Amino acid sequence: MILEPYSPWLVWLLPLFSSIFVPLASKVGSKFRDIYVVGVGMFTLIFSASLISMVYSGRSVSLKVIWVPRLNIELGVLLDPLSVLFANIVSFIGLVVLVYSLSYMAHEEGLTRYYFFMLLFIGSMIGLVIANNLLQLFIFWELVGLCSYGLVSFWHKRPEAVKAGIKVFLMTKIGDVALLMGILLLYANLYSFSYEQLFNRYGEIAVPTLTVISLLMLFGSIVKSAQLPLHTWLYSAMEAPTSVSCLLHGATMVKGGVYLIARTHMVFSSIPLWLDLTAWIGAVTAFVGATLALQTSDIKGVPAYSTISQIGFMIAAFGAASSPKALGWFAGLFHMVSHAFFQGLGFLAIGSIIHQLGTRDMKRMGGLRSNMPITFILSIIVILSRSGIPPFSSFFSKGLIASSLVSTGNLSLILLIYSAAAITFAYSYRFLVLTFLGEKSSYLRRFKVHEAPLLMCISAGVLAAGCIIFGFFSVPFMRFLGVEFKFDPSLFFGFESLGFVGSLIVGGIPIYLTYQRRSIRIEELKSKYLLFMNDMLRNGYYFDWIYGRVANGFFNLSSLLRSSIEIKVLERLPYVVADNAMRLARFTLLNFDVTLTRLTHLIAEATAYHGLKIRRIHSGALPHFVLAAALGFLLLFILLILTT
Amino acid sequence: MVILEVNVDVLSYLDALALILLVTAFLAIHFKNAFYSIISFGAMFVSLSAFYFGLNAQFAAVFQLVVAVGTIAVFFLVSEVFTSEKDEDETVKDRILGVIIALTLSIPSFIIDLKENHLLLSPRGLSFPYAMWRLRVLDVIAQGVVALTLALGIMIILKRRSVKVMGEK
Amino acid sequence: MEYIILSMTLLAIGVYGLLTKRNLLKTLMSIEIIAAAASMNFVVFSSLLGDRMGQVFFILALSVDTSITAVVVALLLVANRELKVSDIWDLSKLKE
Amino acid sequence: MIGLLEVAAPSIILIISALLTLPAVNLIRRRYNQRFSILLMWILTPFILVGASIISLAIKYHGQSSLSPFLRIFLVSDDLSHISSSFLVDAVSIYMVIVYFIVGLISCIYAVFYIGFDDLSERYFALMFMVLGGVMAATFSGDLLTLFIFWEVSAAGSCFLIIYWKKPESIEACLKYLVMIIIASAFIVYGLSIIYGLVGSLNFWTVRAALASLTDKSLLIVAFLFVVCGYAIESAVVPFHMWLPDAYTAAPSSTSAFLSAVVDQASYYVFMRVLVYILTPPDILNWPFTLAVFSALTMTVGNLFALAQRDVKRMISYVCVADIGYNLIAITSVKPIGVMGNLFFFFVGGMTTALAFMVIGIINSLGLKSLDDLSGIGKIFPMTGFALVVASLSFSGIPTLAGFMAKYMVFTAAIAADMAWLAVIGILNSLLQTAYLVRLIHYMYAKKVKKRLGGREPKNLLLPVYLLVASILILGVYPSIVLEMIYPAAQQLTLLLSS
Repeated sequence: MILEPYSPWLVWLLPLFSSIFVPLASKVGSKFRDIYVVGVGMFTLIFSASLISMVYSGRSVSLKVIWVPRLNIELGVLLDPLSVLFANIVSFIGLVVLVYSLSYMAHEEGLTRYYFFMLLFIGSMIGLVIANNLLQLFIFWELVGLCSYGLVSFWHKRPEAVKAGIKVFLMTKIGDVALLMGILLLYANLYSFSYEQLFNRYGEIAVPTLTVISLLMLFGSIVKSAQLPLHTWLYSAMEAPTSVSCLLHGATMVKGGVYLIARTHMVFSSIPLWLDLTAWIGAVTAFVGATLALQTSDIKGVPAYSTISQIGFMIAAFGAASSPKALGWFAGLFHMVSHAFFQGLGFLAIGSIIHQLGTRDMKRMGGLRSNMPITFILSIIVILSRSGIPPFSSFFSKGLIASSLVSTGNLSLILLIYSAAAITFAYSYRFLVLTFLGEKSSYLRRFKVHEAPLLMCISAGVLAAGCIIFGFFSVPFMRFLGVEFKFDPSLFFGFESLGFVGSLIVGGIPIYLTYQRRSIRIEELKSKYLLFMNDMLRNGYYFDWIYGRVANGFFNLSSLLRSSIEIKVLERLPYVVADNAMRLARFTLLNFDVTLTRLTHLIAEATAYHGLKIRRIHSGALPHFVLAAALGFLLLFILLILTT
Repeated sequence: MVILEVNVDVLSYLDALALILLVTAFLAIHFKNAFYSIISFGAMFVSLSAFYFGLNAQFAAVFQLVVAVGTIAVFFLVSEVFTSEKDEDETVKDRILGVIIALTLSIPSFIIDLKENHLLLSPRGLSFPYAMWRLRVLDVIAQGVVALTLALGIMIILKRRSVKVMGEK
Repeated sequence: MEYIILSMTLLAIGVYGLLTKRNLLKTLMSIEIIAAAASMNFVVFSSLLGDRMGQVFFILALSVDTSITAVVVALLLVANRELKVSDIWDLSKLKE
Repeated sequence: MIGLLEVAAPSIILIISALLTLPAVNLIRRRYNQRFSILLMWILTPFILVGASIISLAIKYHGQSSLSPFLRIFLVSDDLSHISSSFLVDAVSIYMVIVYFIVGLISCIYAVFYIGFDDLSERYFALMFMVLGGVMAATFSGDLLTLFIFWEVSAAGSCFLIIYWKKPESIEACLKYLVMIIIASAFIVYGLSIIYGLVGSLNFWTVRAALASLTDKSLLIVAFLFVVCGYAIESAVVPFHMWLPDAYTAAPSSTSAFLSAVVDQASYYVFMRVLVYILTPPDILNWPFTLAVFSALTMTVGNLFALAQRDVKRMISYVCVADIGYNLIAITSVKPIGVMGNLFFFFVGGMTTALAFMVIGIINSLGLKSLDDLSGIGKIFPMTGFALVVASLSFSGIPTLAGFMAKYMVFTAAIAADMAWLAVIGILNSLLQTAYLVRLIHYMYAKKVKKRLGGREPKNLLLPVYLLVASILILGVYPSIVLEMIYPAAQQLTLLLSS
């Protein structure tokens, strides 16, 4: 094909560089900008589609140029089924979302910024998956984080949005740091970043070191993929426009972690600890995410927590695959694709609803079925597909996940996954009842609700088609990925997958009773029998609370350090150490149950008490500089003597 | 070490000078009265200069003396300004702390092994003017640049301010 | 060579003065003592090695320190005039 | 063959133009009605000359095919040469002079618009030239004492730049700075005097050769201790750093930018030069671990204190402190990759801190100081806000900005030197750095505007700011421009260590 020599590069360079020219296109006119943006998305899709033929049946091609010659930093692409699969998903969903945004975002301000970040994101996400070395992966990893930050705080006039943006950025940054450490440790052992070297030579690394590296990289992945325990950022990221949520936080960016796990599976699957941890994190997250989705009253919370939960399924599947390219590996990727379809669709459908209603509170909705028939049908498809009802794609992928988990024989994992599947149906059903079925709420009666614009319906419809038909392509898909195990169609209809369908009934009945029939009163249930559970769920298992405390503690520590280094240690400690210790001890004894916050207050009080004295012996006085320098001198001396 | 042996007979008076040096230095810091303090300080410089003479370093001695004269003159001039009415209410703790710090600074001197012979690369009998004006003329020029910089800058410090400052409303 | 100990003790006296004394005059004196002590070794070694070069180094090094001290004097005068400061501990408005 | 005059030419030009600046600026003030364009032309003229002389020097140096890449130029070329004053030209010093030139030029342009025609402004510009000349001469000097004296020129000159507006706090900060500098110089002189006692000379190469063959190391340890302490005070390693936040906060922003870009980087350079190139390779005196501890301390303390600041300028000052920590990582590695990382970091760190201080200068001139005051600035002054965002993202090491590549090289250097723990601390620190820099961005864009702000963005001040923004962006995407220059310099280290 004519594109072949260029498309591996253009597929990510085109959107990256086109993003710079979005402001220019905006200058010409908003129509032109729309055409420009969609055109770029289209070409990106063409390029990425042209890659498929190059890698069919598990071939892999590696191309590279030297970026920084003096540091041996290469810029390269690795074309193999895994990377091409992800690139196609990104460019496909990207194009769909771009078309969707034309209508969805039409009346917003700051569209230049929006499209700039969208194209930048598409470019860097494809760059992430197609990179042939870990450093390049990390660079794009950071860039997608930056795009996420920019897009989450797109409505920069809304304080929640900006706060959420910062939270998302900082929380994912924690994972990035772990990932960077892992990458650098790997580099310290192999003196190379490239996957090729890693795959060929990972045996040279001592097992403990490799374990540490694997855990660090796993941590980086699970943070990016919003897994326990750092999953809370994904819900905060829902402050973004829904189209952004669809692309970044539903279909693609959160799959970065999935990609990394799938990519490094070959190396790290030799480590039992890594496998176990992956499986457990995945299964527990699948369960916890599902329960969180059951509780939320925010309409975007459903797909957000659902994403957390579904990615948990994928990661659990990877953990269940004990050898490279085993069944679980394939199942995880299969589910990744079907998830991209149905979750993308889910977000788009919800976007249509929010677009029409202007609210995100599900309690104010209801009875939308008659007003938005197309959206209703789309939502039904989402729900059936998400819950894994045949013949939708997710039925096949979840079935495979179930069989791969069953093959590990770990009963608690299997139970977790099955109950997660049951709850999946429960929350999807609940969502349907609350929004589309039932009576119209008083809020909705006040104005007339229309169907979503045609463009939005079409782009959502494309994804719906994907949901329906993708499941039947499992055999070609398997061949495409080059997975080598004997394919057995009965796998899909064995005990494991049918067990899934069975579990759905278990999940569905209570919801039917509580929400549709209303034969069980929800308030009563909550206040009496499930009080504890309800509390836990409402507070999201207190994860955010804990992180808030940790972050607060850190800030407190830092201000404490400041006050203690500048005001306490350097000046007062030498002078009044005894006095102060006495005072502190007395205070602590008096208030035995003081929490950390209280303690900080106390120190502040104590400082204020001594304010008069302190004024004479300020920090910032020259003698303290000299004193600090003298102490430094001493430290230098001691260290030198010790090491020489 | 040759020079040291030649100086064996004068070693005692050098030691005495060193002792005087330390004592006067300490007293200069210690005296509360500014006048005594400056006198003691001057005595320190004189004994330092004498010490250099004793070490056969006439140029250094003269230079030290010149510096000392200038410094002491300046100190007499500014002593009026800097003497505060407040007494110094330094505590015992202050002093102990100071002594401890000062002691830690001098710890390195205890570990020095003094018996080592060291290499010497420069020839004996190098004349002072040659060394100064021929070999190190670059440093002398650099010295001049320092002085020039200070001359350029000192106006900034001494001139009273009249212009309003940017950034203050 | 014992004179290294001498110079180091002199240095320590200077630092001691800088740490504990509040009077600006004493601060100045301490600085002068530190400067004198620092360059002292040059002379000592020059004499021990019988090498005139050391005295040249001494003169160069000491004059740098002394000339910068002159700026400190000017600064202290200004501080005294404009900020009404006569105690080194009062010069500590800059802190967070 | 490169002669003495060619090496000294940049400094000579700068010093002479410093002297000429006094009457010239006066003339422009009186005769030409305080025209900025003429003032700017006057400031640029010496820079053109200096640039030409540096370029010719660089071409000559790289064009020659002599045996040793380390070019020693003695004042007296007989058998006494090793005790005479001397210059040293190698790829590192040429690179550094180019860095000072570029960054100094941009900060001088900024200073022209920022200081303007104050009643002492001719002295301000003259001192700027003086400091730059001193720094360049110090960079080329091949003798510890020459290095020390030229270094004092810039240290003394910068004190006048700090005190320029004579606000009460700047008098105080300047006094502290100066006293610390005197202590530092006393320490250095003390160390040098012991080295003189050991070797009998202060020439780099003589000292190096003699120290390598030393049998008893106790005196060397003392000398090392004092010299390192002295230079640590000058380059603000924690816990010797306390003067730096005060001085940079109290100084006019143009001074802060200039000092952080030129003098700070030069002090790191001197630190590196003295430690790595002269004072003993690590196999004679095992100093890397000691300094690694200080490096970790410096990063952590700098970042923690920055986290706790409310005043933005003070916050950036603490970022400067943290920067020396990152630089120290590379210095302690004693590897060519470390030297490369260092040299790249000198350039990038200087540019980024200068950029931050310049932007803060603009913000301060609008009457805003604390983090709270910055609320909503990004929306009112988009150009200024964007520049600060670029600076903060570059500080926190976001890829495609120059800061990422600099940090990457520094961390790989630590790993190459088997100090992975230091790299880990460094990476954790950059997380910390991201936290407070994102908070800064948060304030700029998320918060509501506190007070009504008059005034517009000063366009002429934005010119140097955007020069820096552009170069940070370009260097982030295509670092090879600078790395090509650095590479030969770094390779010379292996020559040095093997000999």
